Amino acid sequence: MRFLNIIVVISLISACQYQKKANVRDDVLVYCSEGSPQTFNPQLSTSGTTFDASSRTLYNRLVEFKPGSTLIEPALATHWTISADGKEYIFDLRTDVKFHTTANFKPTRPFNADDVLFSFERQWQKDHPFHNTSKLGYRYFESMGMGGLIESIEKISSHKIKFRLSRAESPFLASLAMDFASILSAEYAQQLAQQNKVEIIDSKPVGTGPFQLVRYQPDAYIRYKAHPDYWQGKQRLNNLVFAITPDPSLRFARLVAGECDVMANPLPVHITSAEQFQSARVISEAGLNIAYLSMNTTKPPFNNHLVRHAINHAINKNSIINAVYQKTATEAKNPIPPNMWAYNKSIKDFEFSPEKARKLLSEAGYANGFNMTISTMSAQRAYNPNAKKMAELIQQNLRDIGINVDIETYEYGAFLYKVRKGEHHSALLGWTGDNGDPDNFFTPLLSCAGTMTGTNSSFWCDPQFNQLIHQARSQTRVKSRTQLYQQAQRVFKQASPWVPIAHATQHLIINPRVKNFAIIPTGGVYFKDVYLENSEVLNDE
Amino acid sequence: MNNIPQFYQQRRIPSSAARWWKNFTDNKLATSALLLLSLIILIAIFSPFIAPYDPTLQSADYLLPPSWYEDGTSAHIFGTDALGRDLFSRLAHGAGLSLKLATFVVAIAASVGIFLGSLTALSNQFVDQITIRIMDLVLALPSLLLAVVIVAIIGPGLPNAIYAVAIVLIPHFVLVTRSAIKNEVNKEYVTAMILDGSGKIRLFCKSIFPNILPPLIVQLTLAFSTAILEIAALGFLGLGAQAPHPEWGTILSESHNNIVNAPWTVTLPGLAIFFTLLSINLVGDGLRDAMDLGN
Amino acid sequence: MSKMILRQLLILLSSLVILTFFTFGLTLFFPIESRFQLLDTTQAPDGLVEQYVSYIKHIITGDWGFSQSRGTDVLKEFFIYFPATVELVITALLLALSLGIPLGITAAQNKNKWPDKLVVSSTLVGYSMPIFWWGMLLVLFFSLSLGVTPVASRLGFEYDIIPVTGFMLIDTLLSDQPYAIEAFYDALHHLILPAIVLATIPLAIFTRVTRSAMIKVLASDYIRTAKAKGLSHGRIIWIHALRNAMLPILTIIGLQISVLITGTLITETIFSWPGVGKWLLEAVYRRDFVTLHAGLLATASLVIMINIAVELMSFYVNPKMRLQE
Amino acid sequence: MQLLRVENLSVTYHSSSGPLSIVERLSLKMDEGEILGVIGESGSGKSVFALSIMGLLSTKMVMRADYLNLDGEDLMKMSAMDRAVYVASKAAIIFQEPQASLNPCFTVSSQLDETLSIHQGGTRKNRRVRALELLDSVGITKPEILLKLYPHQLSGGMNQRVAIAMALACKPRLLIADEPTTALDVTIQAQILELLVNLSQSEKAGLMLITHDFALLSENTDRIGVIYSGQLMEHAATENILNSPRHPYTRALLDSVPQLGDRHVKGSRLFALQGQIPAMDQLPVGCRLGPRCPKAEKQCVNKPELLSVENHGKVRCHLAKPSPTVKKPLEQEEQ
Repeated sequence: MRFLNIIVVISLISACQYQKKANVRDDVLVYCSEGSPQTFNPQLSTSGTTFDASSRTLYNRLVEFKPGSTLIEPALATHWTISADGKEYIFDLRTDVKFHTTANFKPTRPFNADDVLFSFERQWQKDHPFHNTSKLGYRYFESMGMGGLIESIEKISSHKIKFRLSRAESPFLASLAMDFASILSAEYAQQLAQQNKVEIIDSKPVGTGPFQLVRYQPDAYIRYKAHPDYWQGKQRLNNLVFAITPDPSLRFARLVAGECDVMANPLPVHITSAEQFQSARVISEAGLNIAYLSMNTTKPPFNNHLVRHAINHAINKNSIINAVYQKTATEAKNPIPPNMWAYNKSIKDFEFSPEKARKLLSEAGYANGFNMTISTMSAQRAYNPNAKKMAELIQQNLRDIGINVDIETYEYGAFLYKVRKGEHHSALLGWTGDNGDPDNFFTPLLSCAGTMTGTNSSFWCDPQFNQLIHQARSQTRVKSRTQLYQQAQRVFKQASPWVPIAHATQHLIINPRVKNFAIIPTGGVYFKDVYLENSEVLNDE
Repeated sequence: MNNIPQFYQQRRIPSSAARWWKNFTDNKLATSALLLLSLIILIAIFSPFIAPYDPTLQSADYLLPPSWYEDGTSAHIFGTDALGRDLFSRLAHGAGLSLKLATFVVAIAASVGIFLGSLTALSNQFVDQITIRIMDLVLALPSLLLAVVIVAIIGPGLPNAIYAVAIVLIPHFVLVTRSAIKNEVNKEYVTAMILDGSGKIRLFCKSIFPNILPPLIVQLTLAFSTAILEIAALGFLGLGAQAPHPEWGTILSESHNNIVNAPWTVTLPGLAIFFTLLSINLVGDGLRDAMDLGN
Repeated sequence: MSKMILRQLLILLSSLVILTFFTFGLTLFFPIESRFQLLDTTQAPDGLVEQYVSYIKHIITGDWGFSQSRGTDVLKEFFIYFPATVELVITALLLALSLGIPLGITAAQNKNKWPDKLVVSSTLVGYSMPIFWWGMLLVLFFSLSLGVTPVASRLGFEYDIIPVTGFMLIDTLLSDQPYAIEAFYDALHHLILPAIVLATIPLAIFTRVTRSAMIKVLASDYIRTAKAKGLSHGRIIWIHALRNAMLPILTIIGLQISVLITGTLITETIFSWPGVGKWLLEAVYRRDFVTLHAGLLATASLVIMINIAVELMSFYVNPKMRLQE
Repeated sequence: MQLLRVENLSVTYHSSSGPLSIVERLSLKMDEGEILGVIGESGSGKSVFALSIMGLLSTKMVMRADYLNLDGEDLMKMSAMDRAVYVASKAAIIFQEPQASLNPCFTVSSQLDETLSIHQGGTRKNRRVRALELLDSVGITKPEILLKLYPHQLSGGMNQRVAIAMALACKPRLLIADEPTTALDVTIQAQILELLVNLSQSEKAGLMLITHDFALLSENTDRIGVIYSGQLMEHAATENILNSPRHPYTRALLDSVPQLGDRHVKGSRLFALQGQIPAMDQLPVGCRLGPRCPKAEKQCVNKPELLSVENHGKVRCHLAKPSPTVKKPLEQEEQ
């Protein structure tokens, strides 16, 4: 009893204290993010969490995606010219861009071609002094094949730079808008090299972006403030904090309690219950993604396309969309989402029919079923809010046609590692497009090259399909590319190395005081131009 | 000497087991805890018959509230979880699973621990000291951390979690057995038996073992509740039983996501764990008092 | 006295050596890449003995390897997370002691009467509490329903406090921000629920141990002597009895340290508390064995050191033990 | 002048199976400077009686009395608080285990000083002088050294001396010694006893000497009370008790004392009472000694009263009247 009294007293005291701080809180936007970034250098990572915390807040690129679309617009480059053979890109750079002034660095000059040169050479040249400062490696740059694609980078003048490619490649410009192409300060690197402190270049970042880093406590928070000399003008929002909260229910609880203003990756159940709370507002946007069950075609019985068809027939996508996505997704039949221009509407999906599935199985010689394993990840992704739950539903569907399913759950990193090495039997995977080009789905996920790097998790290498997507990549006209991709989707359906399951709608839950916030179809969270309305939703505590 | 008339009452001395039982049943709290525990054990044993549904059977009625809520139905007394599985069936099967696992864990830990403990107590000073140092060290390691590390190495999953928890529990048994035996060995009746020429094994089985039984019984109940708690904790952290096993900790961690909109999916499994642990601890406490140990 | 300190140091040293045997044994089960970080070369030396020597060299020189997922020095990382855990553990320990000792004393004084029965049954309730569930209940009730406590973390994110010591309560006071005091209260406020959750089991145990120790002490002749001398009740309980009951309490504090650290794994997860427990669990999920190894070795050594410290303290508290040596 | 008068003092123990009477309607008197011996087997309730006078009973025991007068004030009329203070200033008690009756966590100096500061106050320096005096008076030769030591560093006899010194610190009118020598070596026993007797005479304080051993009482006490199973069985002047015990229990106790030297009869056997003192929840009907009494008769199933016997004192036995002459020793009857 005494115990309770003390709690109540302390709570009351602090509750009074709580009211006072509203004015401090008015100037801070808190984003409950899903994890700690690996680093503050987007060149070193492939994770969206890292990009949210680095490239999207701290840095700019030569060109960037227009917010809310996959169109390219000028950023640090004012304009560019492409040579007739498609191999030479010349960029004119802005002259009025200032880097962040931090405790470690005071810039003496504005952004120029040296910074561009530094940012790319660091990733590209293995003997660059900064190439080996981090143990993480330049995975995105390498997996995009940029090393082989770029032939030379040449500084023409202080604000003019030329990229020369080894071949014509239409998605190159879109690649430069991607996170790994963020521009770092060459002057900062030089200073650090003089002070023998090169190792802090990736943990104490200096960029040109709308926000600059104030403080980072791993697994706790990242604190940013508006870049006072931002080239597009200082942000209205003065303080931005990423509250690192890996547990989705905790994120939701914090949003409901008013501790967060924006919540990353809400669960479907949160979206349905958000309306009860006045501090929560759901915003949605069709996502550029797919969730699928990938069958490892190098392992029996998935080397038999009849078995793969049978499994396609056996899985009830509708019930998955109801239970896992709580109706916030659409059924998938192709490997790319319907909001992409190359989508083939005419393809007919396998209907849900356990009888047909059983028939196909006995045709394939598995009348008595077989044992299989589904690998899943414990982490929640934008395309799949609960892979474990999805696996359990599939387990039940397949039990009906006599297939016995074991589920193995791994942490995200361990899961990817296993899948890349092809150790899985089947796996629940997904993909979010990062540049809006169909090639961004087909090449990594289904090409023969993808079987080498492991991003093609079915290890399905079909010469005809591979030829089609290769042709589509070197074309520049959208119409002929569309035809090639639609043809490829038919080949894909015939072979069915996957069970395409769903295209998730992207959701975020925000506090109504957050204004001008939009979801980007390519994923990720951008706080540029977002601001807080100082009407007090919080005061009713 | 018997010339005194026996019209006075004589004091009867009951057997020690009968005395423990009487002491135990005198303690009303412990007795009711024993009843509750028996009920839980019965539910656990008969869960396949009691549970109205298959614990992994999914239905379209997900997150149905319990029957005493306004929109609950009597078809699912405790409601359903996020996959539409009947919560009561899952908890009942979970009782079976938890108790079975805990029994298994305690059986491993106790047999290894008692064996090692006896060996240590009866061996020479050097071996004894070394064992004690090692056991003290293992005890100093935070138990869950140790279990987590073991699970991390051999991989998550139910069997591995069980081994981890069993390993963590062994030192307690070693120490209790050892100190109880050491205590007994120094007593004079044992010296007397040795002087009488009893063999080591006979001495151990006939006279020492029965006397170290009380502390061991208490340690068993303690270990049992620890085992249930640690298995549930590992399940909660996603390192123990994996879905769709109806293990209590796993159920809790799955329902954690629904804490805001379906609080019963959190409160009910928690209550199940809590009452099981409480009844075991009460019974253990009652036993300790009845056998006059500890305090 | 010095002989005894020497003896304890010897025990400490031997315990640490056994610990390294143990952790070295564990590394044998690690994946090769993680393991080689703790050995001299990328090729394992031939025999186990050579490997152990190389391992020990790494441990002593503080080269505990780099996190596989973040590329940072794990020992440095440990000390980033460490203060948060210490702050939480100390608060919980103080909470448990400051409530447990008076409750235990009250119970002992009223042995077998209703206050005693109430206290004893409450300790059983506390002892049986699955803290992962208890934490969720508290959050559900105090944070979400009543809105009187924060949901998680160490400080409201609106406050920008420079981490000097890593202890939030100290750092907020050291801060020169205009809202420093406000932030201090906020930090206290954030400590309440996690500390309660973490303190629950130790509180139950401290109460029980205090109670039984006090019952024993209160029945002793020297307490009767003290009463016969006409000492005041407070002086008898708090000076004469408690001083003697302190020894078992101290011993149990030593043992509870490891219980508290176990508790931090769960508490820090529930409350998103950026401490060692959460760091380690995340390392498990990431299968980051180097981090895991560092965490286990560092925490275990600390627990051992604390136990030795408690041992030394109990020598101080109990003159009998002090002089027997 | 009367120092202590106890009328019908009873102590009840509230066990889980109901109340038990531990001391039953016990009445006693002591004069100033008188030395009273209280004798009984272990478990007879003699210590509980002593504790009840001091107000030191455990919370489960309840004491009632018609009258409990200590140095002119009736304790039963005082509040618990006042009583504790008053008793502490008038009476002191010494326990059986000298080691256990001193707090092991504090030095002799701090424990003595604490007592002195309550009863006398004064400066620290004065108290120290007084402490040295006290230690000197109990026969400690180097009190300065002893002050710095902890109880466990002292021998049993030394500890008991310290305990006595501490008891004397309040200048008590009544000193109760509850088996003060039982735990000590035989040679020390005599010293301590002598010390107690001398001190009681020099300080003019009453001394209640509680023991189970007649040998200790015979030479030192003025009067003796015999307690069995919570009841006073016989209460009379020492010489009367020793020469003509009226109660079979008293006689049994006397006969169980070995006789040495001249008084020893060769080949004689010591007498021992059969059985054990009855448990408090299994008291026999009638006389409590009944089942063990060598002389039990049918009438012993009725409760005997404590009655005065002329020229002797008080006796609780059906067989005590009329006053018998000294009989031949019991052991011969046995054979």
